[in-house]
Amino acid sequence: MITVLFFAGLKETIGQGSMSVTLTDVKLSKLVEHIVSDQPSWREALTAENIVVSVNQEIVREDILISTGDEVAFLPPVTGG
Amino acid sequence: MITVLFFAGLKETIGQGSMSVTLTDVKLSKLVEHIVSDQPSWREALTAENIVVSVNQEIVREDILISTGDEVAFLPPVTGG
Amino acid sequence: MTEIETNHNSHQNHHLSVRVQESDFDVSDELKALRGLSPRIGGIATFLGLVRDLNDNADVSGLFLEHYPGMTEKQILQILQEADQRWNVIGATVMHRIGQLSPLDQIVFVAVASEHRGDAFTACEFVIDYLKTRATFWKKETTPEGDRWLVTRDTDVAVVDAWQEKLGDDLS
Amino acid sequence: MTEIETNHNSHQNHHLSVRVQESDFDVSDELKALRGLSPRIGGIATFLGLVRDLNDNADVSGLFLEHYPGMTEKQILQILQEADQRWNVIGATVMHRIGQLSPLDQIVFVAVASEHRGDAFTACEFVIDYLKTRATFWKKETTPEGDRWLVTRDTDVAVVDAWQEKLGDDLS
Repeated sequence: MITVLFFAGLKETIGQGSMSVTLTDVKLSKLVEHIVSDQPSWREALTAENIVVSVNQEIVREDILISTGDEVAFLPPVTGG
Repeated sequence: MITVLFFAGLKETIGQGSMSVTLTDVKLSKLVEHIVSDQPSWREALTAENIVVSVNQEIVREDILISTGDEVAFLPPVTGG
Repeated sequence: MTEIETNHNSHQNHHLSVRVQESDFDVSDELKALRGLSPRIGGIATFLGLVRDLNDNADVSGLFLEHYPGMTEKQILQILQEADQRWNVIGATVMHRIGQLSPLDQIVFVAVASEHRGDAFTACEFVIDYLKTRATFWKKETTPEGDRWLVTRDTDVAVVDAWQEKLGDDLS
Repeated sequence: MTEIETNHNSHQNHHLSVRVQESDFDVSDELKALRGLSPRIGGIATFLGLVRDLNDNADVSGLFLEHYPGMTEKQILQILQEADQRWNVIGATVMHRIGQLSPLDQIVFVAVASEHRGDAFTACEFVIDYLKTRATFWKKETTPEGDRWLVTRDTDVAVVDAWQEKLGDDLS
Protein backbone atom coordinates (compact mmCIF):
# COMPACT_ATOMS: atom_id res chain seq x y z
CA MET A 1 0.00 0.00 0.00
CA ILE A 2 1.20 3.47 -0.94
CA THR A 3 0.02 6.51 1.01
CA VAL A 4 -0.72 9.55 -1.15
CA LEU A 5 -1.08 13.04 0.35
CA PHE A 6 -2.46 16.31 -1.07
CA PHE A 7 -1.89 19.71 0.52
CA ALA A 8 -3.31 23.24 0.62
CA GLY A 9 -5.06 24.40 -2.57
CA LEU A 10 -4.65 20.98 -4.16
CA LYS A 11 -6.40 19.34 -1.22
CA GLU A 12 -9.30 21.78 -1.63
CA THR A 13 -9.49 21.29 -5.39
CA ILE A 14 -9.72 17.52 -5.28
CA GLY A 15 -11.72 17.46 -2.06
CA GLN A 16 -9.53 15.17 0.02
CA GLY A 17 -6.16 15.23 1.81
CA SER A 18 -5.05 11.62 1.43
CA MET A 19 -5.74 8.29 -0.19
CA SER A 20 -4.26 4.81 -0.29
CA VAL A 21 -3.18 3.05 -3.47
CA THR A 22 -2.68 -0.70 -3.48
CA LEU A 23 0.15 -0.89 -5.94
CA THR A 24 3.76 -1.73 -5.32
CA ASP A 25 7.07 -1.32 -7.18
CA VAL A 26 5.58 1.17 -9.61
CA LYS A 27 7.22 4.12 -11.30
CA LEU A 28 6.03 7.53 -10.02
CA SER A 29 4.64 8.41 -13.49
CA LYS A 30 2.62 5.17 -13.48
CA LEU A 31 1.27 5.91 -10.01
CA VAL A 32 0.07 9.34 -11.15
CA GLU A 33 -1.50 7.80 -14.24
CA HIS A 34 -3.24 5.22 -12.06
CA ILE A 35 -4.69 7.92 -9.78
CA VAL A 36 -5.94 10.22 -12.55
CA SER A 37 -7.44 7.38 -14.57
CA ASP A 38 -9.51 6.55 -11.49
CA GLN A 39 -10.31 10.25 -10.95
CA PRO A 40 -10.19 12.01 -14.34
CA SER A 41 -11.28 15.35 -12.84
CA TRP A 42 -8.03 15.45 -10.82
CA ARG A 43 -5.75 15.27 -13.85
CA GLU A 44 -5.34 18.97 -14.43
CA ALA A 45 -4.66 19.74 -10.76
CA LEU A 46 -2.23 16.86 -10.11
CA THR A 47 -0.20 17.28 -13.27
CA ALA A 48 0.05 21.08 -13.21
CA GLU A 49 3.54 22.34 -13.92
CA ASN A 50 3.97 23.98 -10.52
CA ILE A 51 3.17 20.83 -8.52
CA VAL A 52 6.20 19.28 -6.83
CA VAL A 53 6.18 15.65 -5.69
CA SER A 54 7.88 14.27 -2.60
CA VAL A 55 8.51 10.62 -1.75
CA ASN A 56 9.04 9.80 1.90
CA GLN A 57 9.29 13.52 2.61
CA GLU A 58 12.10 14.18 0.14
CA ILE A 59 11.37 16.16 -3.01
CA VAL A 60 11.99 14.06 -6.13
CA ARG A 61 12.59 15.24 -9.69
CA GLU A 62 13.21 11.79 -11.25
CA ASP A 63 10.67 9.16 -12.17
CA ILE A 64 11.70 6.89 -9.28
CA LEU A 65 10.28 3.55 -8.22
CA ILE A 66 7.60 3.66 -5.51
CA SER A 67 7.17 0.69 -3.17
CA THR A 68 4.71 -0.49 -0.55
CA GLY A 69 4.89 1.66 2.57
CA ASP A 70 6.14 4.74 0.72
CA GLU A 71 4.52 8.14 1.30
CA VAL A 72 3.98 10.18 -1.86
CA ALA A 73 2.86 13.82 -1.56
CA PHE A 74 1.67 16.38 -4.12
CA LEU A 75 2.85 19.85 -3.08
CA PRO A 76 1.55 23.14 -4.49
CA PRO A 77 4.01 26.07 -4.55
CA VAL A 78 5.07 26.85 -0.96
CA THR A 79 4.69 30.23 0.73
CA GLY A 80 6.73 29.82 3.89
CA GLY A 81 6.96 32.11 6.88
CA MET B 1 30.35 78.64 36.63
CA ILE B 2 31.41 75.79 34.36
CA THR B 3 30.57 72.18 35.27
CA VAL B 4 33.36 69.72 34.52
CA LEU B 5 32.73 65.95 34.43
CA PHE B 6 35.08 62.96 34.42
CA PHE B 7 34.04 59.42 33.50
CA ALA B 8 35.10 55.79 33.95
CA GLY B 9 38.84 55.18 34.29
CA LEU B 10 39.54 58.90 34.28
CA LYS B 11 37.18 59.42 37.21
CA GLU B 12 39.00 56.68 39.12
CA THR B 13 42.44 58.03 38.26
CA ILE B 14 41.75 61.57 39.46
CA GLY B 15 39.49 60.44 42.30
CA GLN B 16 36.40 62.51 41.50
CA GLY B 17 33.60 62.59 38.96
CA SER B 18 32.88 66.31 38.74
CA MET B 19 34.01 69.78 39.73
CA SER B 20 32.98 73.38 39.21
CA VAL B 21 35.19 76.03 37.71
CA THR B 22 34.35 79.69 38.22
CA LEU B 23 35.58 80.99 34.90
CA THR B 24 33.58 82.30 31.97
CA ASP B 25 34.19 82.93 28.29
CA VAL B 26 37.37 80.94 28.28
CA LYS B 27 38.89 78.87 25.53
CA LEU B 28 38.74 75.10 26.13
CA SER B 29 42.55 74.87 26.12
CA LYS B 30 42.72 77.58 28.81
CA LEU B 31 40.14 75.76 30.91
CA VAL B 32 42.20 72.56 30.78
CA GLU B 33 45.33 74.54 31.67
CA HIS B 34 43.49 76.13 34.59
CA ILE B 35 42.39 72.71 35.93
CA VAL B 36 45.77 71.00 35.64
CA SER B 37 47.65 73.94 37.13
CA ASP B 38 45.42 73.59 40.18
CA GLN B 39 45.87 69.78 40.15
CA PRO B 40 49.26 69.01 38.55
CA SER B 41 48.84 65.26 39.17
CA TRP B 42 45.86 65.23 36.76
CA ARG B 43 47.82 66.59 33.81
CA GLU B 44 48.85 63.29 32.30
CA ALA B 45 45.39 61.74 32.58
CA LEU B 46 43.41 64.75 31.30
CA THR B 47 45.68 65.54 28.36
CA ALA B 48 46.19 61.95 27.20
CA GLU B 49 45.86 61.54 23.44
CA ASN B 50 42.86 59.20 23.68
CA ILE B 51 40.74 61.54 25.84
CA VAL B 52 37.85 63.14 23.95
CA VAL B 53 36.16 66.30 25.25
CA SER B 54 32.48 67.13 24.98
CA VAL B 55 30.83 70.49 25.59
CA ASN B 56 27.14 70.44 26.43
CA GLN B 57 27.08 66.77 25.46
CA GLU B 58 28.45 67.27 21.97
CA ILE B 59 31.96 66.07 21.18
CA VAL B 60 34.23 68.96 20.20
CA ARG B 61 37.48 68.85 18.25
CA GLU B 62 38.09 72.62 18.08
CA ASP B 63 39.36 74.92 20.81
CA ILE B 64 35.94 76.50 21.32
CA LEU B 65 34.88 79.17 23.80
CA ILE B 66 33.36 77.90 27.05
CA SER B 67 30.84 80.07 28.91
CA THR B 68 29.08 80.08 32.26
CA GLY B 69 26.54 77.28 32.50
CA ASP B 70 28.36 75.05 30.02
CA GLU B 71 29.00 71.38 30.80
CA VAL B 72 32.45 70.12 29.83
CA ALA B 73 33.22 66.40 30.02
CA PHE B 74 36.43 64.40 29.67
CA LEU B 75 35.71 61.05 28.03
CA PRO B 76 38.03 58.04 27.95
CA PRO B 77 37.71 55.71 24.93
CA VAL B 78 34.20 54.27 24.85
CA THR B 79 33.38 50.57 24.87
CA GLY B 80 29.68 50.55 24.11
CA GLY B 81 27.24 47.68 24.23
CA MET C 1 -2.44 20.45 17.13
CA THR C 2 0.91 19.63 15.68
CA GLU C 3 3.89 20.30 17.89
CA ILE C 4 7.13 18.61 17.08
CA GLU C 5 10.43 19.39 18.68
CA THR C 6 13.60 18.25 17.02
CA ASN C 7 16.74 18.64 19.04
CA HIS C 8 19.79 18.01 17.01
CA ASN C 9 23.14 17.79 18.71
CA SER C 10 25.91 17.70 16.17
CA HIS C 11 29.44 16.65 17.04
CA GLN C 12 30.05 20.27 18.00
CA ASN C 13 27.19 20.15 20.52
CA HIS C 14 25.26 22.94 18.86
CA HIS C 15 21.63 23.04 19.87
CA LEU C 16 19.29 23.35 16.91
CA SER C 17 15.58 23.37 17.68
CA VAL C 18 12.55 23.41 15.36
CA ARG C 19 8.95 23.65 16.48
CA VAL C 20 5.79 23.96 14.39
CA GLN C 21 2.65 24.51 16.41
CA GLU C 22 -0.78 26.13 16.48
CA SER C 23 -0.33 27.81 19.83
CA ASP C 24 1.37 31.17 20.30
CA PHE C 25 4.90 31.36 21.73
CA ASP C 26 6.74 33.67 24.08
CA VAL C 27 9.91 35.16 22.66
CA SER C 28 11.44 35.71 26.12
CA ASP C 29 11.07 32.00 26.93
CA GLU C 30 12.78 31.02 23.68
CA LEU C 31 15.62 33.48 24.31
CA LYS C 32 16.02 32.26 27.89
CA ALA C 33 16.48 28.69 26.63
CA LEU C 34 19.17 29.84 24.18
CA ARG C 35 20.93 32.04 26.76
CA GLY C 36 21.30 29.07 29.06
CA LEU C 37 23.21 27.01 26.50
CA SER C 38 26.64 28.49 27.02
CA PRO C 39 28.34 31.45 28.69
CA ARG C 40 30.31 31.85 25.45
CA ILE C 41 27.22 33.37 23.79
CA GLY C 42 27.93 37.02 23.08
CA GLY C 43 24.72 37.81 21.30
CA ILE C 44 21.50 36.51 19.83
CA ALA C 45 20.06 37.82 16.56
CA THR C 46 16.38 37.18 16.00
CA PHE C 47 13.63 37.73 13.49
CA LEU C 48 9.97 37.83 14.42
CA GLY C 49 7.47 37.67 11.56
CA LEU C 50 3.95 39.04 12.03
CA VAL C 51 0.69 38.81 10.10
CA ARG C 52 0.20 42.06 8.20
CA ASP C 53 -3.19 43.42 7.32
CA LEU C 54 -2.15 44.31 3.81
CA ASN C 55 -0.70 42.02 1.19
CA ASP C 56 -0.67 43.03 -2.45
CA ASN C 57 -3.12 45.82 -1.60
CA ALA C 58 -5.95 43.60 -0.35
CA ASP C 59 -7.28 43.95 3.18
CA VAL C 60 -6.33 40.77 4.97
CA SER C 61 -8.62 39.86 7.84
CA GLY C 62 -7.17 36.41 8.49
CA LEU C 63 -4.41 34.04 7.51
CA PHE C 64 -4.59 30.24 7.51
CA LEU C 65 -1.32 28.27 7.51
CA GLU C 66 -0.90 24.63 6.61
CA HIS C 67 2.26 22.53 6.66
CA TYR C 68 3.45 18.99 5.93
CA PRO C 69 3.97 17.53 9.41
CA GLY C 70 7.36 15.88 9.65
CA MET C 71 8.72 17.02 6.30
CA THR C 72 8.51 20.72 7.13
CA GLU C 73 10.39 20.28 10.41
CA LYS C 74 13.11 18.25 8.65
CA GLN C 75 13.49 20.94 5.98
CA ILE C 76 13.90 23.66 8.58
CA LEU C 77 16.38 21.58 10.56
CA GLN C 78 18.38 21.12 7.36
CA ILE C 79 18.47 24.91 6.88
CA LEU C 80 19.68 25.32 10.49
CA GLN C 81 22.38 22.68 9.97
CA GLU C 82 23.52 24.49 6.84
CA ALA C 83 23.78 27.76 8.80
CA ASP C 84 25.58 25.95 11.63
CA GLN C 85 28.20 24.69 9.20
CA ARG C 86 28.74 28.04 7.54
CA TRP C 87 28.87 30.37 10.55
CA ASN C 88 29.67 30.43 14.26
CA VAL C 89 26.43 29.12 15.77
CA ILE C 90 26.12 28.03 19.42
CA GLY C 91 22.38 27.46 19.26
CA ALA C 92 19.45 28.25 17.01
CA THR C 93 15.68 28.06 17.33
CA VAL C 94 12.87 28.23 14.80
CA MET C 95 9.25 28.51 15.92
CA HIS C 96 6.55 28.50 13.26
CA ARG C 97 2.83 28.71 13.78
CA ILE C 98 0.15 27.02 11.71
CA GLY C 99 -3.65 27.18 11.69
CA GLN C 100 -5.87 30.24 11.72
CA LEU C 101 -4.07 33.53 12.52
CA SER C 102 -5.14 37.17 12.65
CA PRO C 103 -3.39 40.44 11.73
CA LEU C 104 -0.63 41.33 14.24
CA ASP C 105 -0.26 37.69 15.34
CA GLN C 106 3.22 36.21 15.57
CA ILE C 107 3.84 33.70 12.73
CA VAL C 108 7.52 32.84 12.79
CA PHE C 109 10.49 33.36 15.09
CA VAL C 110 14.11 32.65 14.24
CA ALA C 111 16.87 33.11 16.84
CA VAL C 112 20.58 32.43 16.39
CA ALA C 113 23.01 32.59 19.30
CA SER C 114 26.68 33.07 18.50
CA GLU C 115 29.94 34.20 19.97
CA HIS C 116 30.04 36.97 17.38
CA ARG C 117 27.21 39.28 16.46
CA GLY C 118 28.07 39.43 12.76
CA ASP C 119 27.68 35.65 12.51
CA ALA C 120 24.44 35.78 14.51
CA PHE C 121 22.92 38.32 12.10
CA THR C 122 24.06 36.59 8.92
CA ALA C 123 22.97 33.12 10.01
CA CYS C 124 19.59 34.42 11.23
CA GLU C 125 18.87 36.21 7.96
CA PHE C 126 19.99 33.14 5.96
CA VAL C 127 17.59 30.91 7.91
CA ILE C 128 14.51 33.12 7.51
CA ASP C 129 15.28 33.77 3.83
CA TYR C 130 15.54 30.05 3.02
CA LEU C 131 12.58 29.17 5.22
CA LYS C 132 10.42 31.58 3.20
CA THR C 133 10.94 29.69 -0.05
CA ARG C 134 12.18 26.21 0.85
CA ALA C 135 9.90 24.94 3.62
CA THR C 136 6.53 23.32 2.91
CA PHE C 137 4.18 25.91 4.38
CA TRP C 138 1.12 27.17 2.56
CA LYS C 139 -0.76 30.35 3.37
CA LYS C 140 -4.36 31.20 2.61
CA GLU C 141 -5.52 34.78 3.08
CA THR C 142 -9.02 35.86 3.96
CA THR C 143 -9.88 39.08 2.12
CA PRO C 144 -13.13 40.93 1.30
CA GLU C 145 -12.90 39.34 -2.18
CA GLY C 146 -12.75 35.86 -0.67
CA ASP C 147 -10.05 33.41 0.34
CA ARG C 148 -6.94 32.91 -1.76
CA TRP C 149 -3.92 30.64 -1.54
CA LEU C 150 -0.74 32.66 -1.85
CA VAL C 151 2.20 31.94 -4.10
CA THR C 152 5.84 32.57 -3.30
CA ARG C 153 6.76 36.20 -3.68
CA ASP C 154 9.24 37.11 -6.38
CA THR C 155 11.11 39.19 -3.78
CA ASP C 156 11.51 36.12 -1.56
CA VAL C 157 12.86 34.07 -4.44
CA ALA C 158 15.23 36.89 -5.31
CA VAL C 159 16.82 37.00 -1.84
CA VAL C 160 17.53 33.27 -1.96
CA ASP C 161 19.00 33.66 -5.44
CA ALA C 162 21.24 36.36 -3.98
CA TRP C 163 22.39 33.99 -1.21
CA GLN C 164 23.12 31.26 -3.75
CA GLU C 165 25.25 33.63 -5.76
CA LYS C 166 27.06 34.89 -2.66
CA LEU C 167 27.67 31.44 -1.16
CA GLY C 168 28.59 29.86 -4.45
CA ASP C 169 26.53 26.68 -4.25
CA ASP C 170 23.07 25.31 -3.69
CA LEU C 171 21.60 24.38 -0.32
CA SER C 172 18.92 21.94 -1.35
CA MET D 1 19.15 54.43 38.88
CA THR D 2 19.11 56.19 35.57
CA GLU D 3 16.16 55.51 33.34
CA ILE D 4 15.44 57.89 30.55
CA GLU D 5 12.94 57.34 27.82
CA THR D 6 13.13 59.40 24.69
CA ASN D 7 10.21 59.08 22.37
CA HIS D 8 10.86 60.73 19.10
CA ASN D 9 8.06 61.11 16.64
CA SER D 10 9.34 62.34 13.33
CA HIS D 11 7.04 63.74 10.66
CA GLN D 12 6.64 60.17 9.44
CA ASN D 13 5.38 59.09 12.86
CA HIS D 14 8.14 56.56 13.38
CA HIS D 15 8.52 55.58 16.99
CA LEU D 16 12.14 55.61 18.15
CA SER D 17 12.72 54.74 21.78
CA VAL D 18 15.94 54.75 23.84
CA ARG D 19 16.24 53.61 27.44
CA VAL D 20 19.33 53.27 29.61
CA GLN D 21 18.69 51.67 32.98
CA GLU D 22 20.13 49.50 35.74
CA SER D 23 17.19 47.13 35.91
CA ASP D 24 16.75 44.15 33.64
CA PHE D 25 14.23 44.22 30.79
CA ASP D 26 11.83 41.75 29.24
CA VAL D 27 12.27 41.26 25.50
CA SER D 28 8.65 40.15 25.02
CA ASP D 29 7.38 43.39 26.55
CA GLU D 30 9.58 45.45 24.24
CA LEU D 31 8.43 43.48 21.20
CA LYS D 32 4.80 43.80 22.25
CA ALA D 33 5.15 47.59 22.33
CA LEU D 34 6.65 47.59 18.83
CA ARG D 35 4.07 45.17 17.42
CA GLY D 36 1.30 47.49 18.57
CA LEU D 37 2.60 50.42 16.55
CA SER D 38 1.17 49.49 13.16
CA PRO D 39 -0.45 46.57 11.35
CA ARG D 40 1.93 47.36 8.47
CA ILE D 41 4.81 45.78 10.42
CA GLY D 42 5.85 42.60 8.62
CA GLY D 43 8.76 41.73 10.82
CA ILE D 44 11.02 42.76 13.67
CA ALA D 45 14.77 42.08 13.66
CA THR D 46 16.47 42.18 17.04
CA PHE D 47 19.84 41.79 18.65
CA LEU D 48 20.30 40.81 22.28
CA GLY D 49 23.79 41.25 23.74
CA LEU D 50 24.85 39.20 26.77
CA VAL D 51 27.73 39.33 29.24
CA ARG D 52 30.23 36.66 28.26
CA ASP D 53 32.49 34.98 30.78
CA LEU D 54 35.49 35.19 28.50
CA ASN D 55 36.96 38.28 26.95
CA ASP D 56 40.47 38.23 25.58
CA ASN D 57 41.03 34.94 27.40
CA ALA D 58 40.53 36.23 30.93
CA ASP D 59 37.80 34.76 33.12
CA VAL D 60 35.26 37.50 33.61
CA SER D 61 33.27 37.24 36.84
CA GLY D 62 31.56 40.61 36.56
CA LEU D 63 31.06 43.61 34.33
CA PHE D 64 30.45 47.19 35.45
CA LEU D 65 28.92 49.62 32.96
CA GLU D 66 28.96 53.40 33.22
CA HIS D 67 27.42 55.94 30.86
CA TYR D 68 27.05 59.71 30.45
CA PRO D 69 23.40 60.30 31.40
CA GLY D 70 21.68 62.42 28.79
CA MET D 71 24.49 62.44 26.23
CA THR D 72 24.46 58.67 25.72
CA GLU D 73 20.70 58.58 25.11
CA LYS D 74 20.99 61.45 22.60
CA GLN D 75 23.78 59.65 20.75
CA ILE D 76 21.72 56.47 20.48
CA LEU D 77 18.66 58.40 19.33
CA GLN D 78 20.81 60.00 16.64
CA ILE D 79 21.90 56.54 15.44
CA LEU D 80 18.23 55.45 15.32
CA GLN D 81 17.29 58.58 13.36
CA GLU D 82 20.07 57.86 10.90
CA ALA D 83 18.76 54.28 10.44
CA ASP D 84 15.20 55.62 10.11
CA GLN D 85 16.28 57.89 7.28
CA ARG D 86 18.22 55.21 5.42
CA TRP D 87 15.83 52.26 5.65
CA ASN D 88 12.14 51.41 6.00
CA VAL D 89 11.67 51.71 9.78
CA ILE D 90 8.25 51.75 11.45
CA GLY D 91 9.62 51.65 14.98
CA ALA D 92 12.88 50.96 16.79
CA THR D 93 13.86 50.39 20.39
CA VAL D 94 17.21 50.37 22.15
CA MET D 95 17.52 49.17 25.75
CA HIS D 96 20.92 49.38 27.43
CA ARG D 97 21.78 48.37 30.95
CA ILE D 98 24.34 50.04 33.21
CA GLY D 99 25.73 49.21 36.64
CA GLN D 100 27.02 45.88 37.92
CA LEU D 101 26.24 42.88 35.70
CA SER D 102 27.16 39.19 35.78
CA PRO D 103 27.95 36.63 33.07
CA LEU D 104 24.84 35.65 31.06
CA ASP D 105 23.06 38.90 31.99
CA GLN D 106 21.35 40.86 29.23
CA ILE D 107 23.28 44.07 28.44
CA VAL D 108 21.78 45.53 25.30
CA PHE D 109 18.72 45.00 23.13
CA VAL D 110 18.08 46.53 19.72
CA ALA D 111 14.81 45.93 17.87
CA VAL D 112 13.79 47.34 14.50
CA ALA D 113 10.27 46.88 13.11
CA SER D 114 9.81 47.31 9.39
CA GLU D 115 7.49 46.44 6.53
CA HIS D 116 10.34 44.46 4.94
CA ARG D 117 12.59 41.99 6.68
CA GLY D 118 15.71 42.96 4.74
CA ASP D 119 15.40 46.53 5.98
CA ALA D 120 14.74 45.34 9.53
CA PHE D 121 17.95 43.25 9.54
CA THR D 122 20.14 45.90 7.97
CA ALA D 123 18.91 48.74 10.20
CA CYS D 124 19.22 46.58 13.33
CA GLU D 125 22.80 45.59 12.55
CA PHE D 126 23.67 49.20 11.69
CA VAL D 127 22.33 50.41 15.05
CA ILE D 128 24.19 47.86 17.19
CA ASP D 129 27.41 48.32 15.20
CA TYR D 130 27.40 52.10 15.66
CA LEU D 131 26.26 51.86 19.26
CA LYS D 132 29.32 49.70 20.03
CA THR D 133 31.78 52.39 19.05
CA ARG D 134 29.89 55.69 19.06
CA ALA D 135 27.93 55.80 22.31
CA THR D 136 29.49 56.90 25.61
CA PHE D 137 29.44 53.65 27.54
CA TRP D 138 32.41 52.38 29.48
CA LYS D 139 32.91 48.81 30.65
CA LYS D 140 35.04 47.54 33.51
CA GLU D 141 35.64 43.82 33.80
CA THR D 142 36.28 41.95 37.01
CA THR D 143 38.84 39.18 36.43
CA PRO D 144 41.07 37.05 38.70
CA GLU D 145 43.90 39.47 37.81
CA GLY D 146 41.83 42.44 39.03
CA ASP D 147 39.52 45.01 37.46
CA ARG D 148 40.27 46.56 34.11
CA TRP D 149 38.60 49.19 31.97
CA LEU D 150 38.09 47.93 28.44
CA VAL D 151 39.00 49.73 25.26
CA THR D 152 37.09 49.57 22.00
CA ARG D 153 37.77 46.36 20.12
CA ASP D 154 39.52 46.63 16.80
CA THR D 155 36.86 44.34 15.33
CA ASP D 156 34.12 46.76 16.43
CA VAL D 157 35.93 49.69 14.85
CA ALA D 158 36.40 47.65 11.68
CA VAL D 159 32.67 46.95 11.26
CA VAL D 160 31.86 50.65 11.51
CA ASP D 161 34.60 51.43 9.00
CA ALA D 162 32.95 48.89 6.69
CA TRP D 163 29.57 50.64 7.09
CA GLN D 164 31.17 54.01 6.34
CA GLU D 165 32.69 52.66 3.17
CA LYS D 166 29.43 51.01 2.12
CA LEU D 167 27.23 54.00 2.90
CA GLY D 168 29.66 56.51 1.48
CA ASP D 169 29.64 59.10 4.24
CA ASP D 170 30.08 59.62 7.95
CA LEU D 171 27.34 59.40 10.53
CA SER D 172 28.76 61.52 13.30
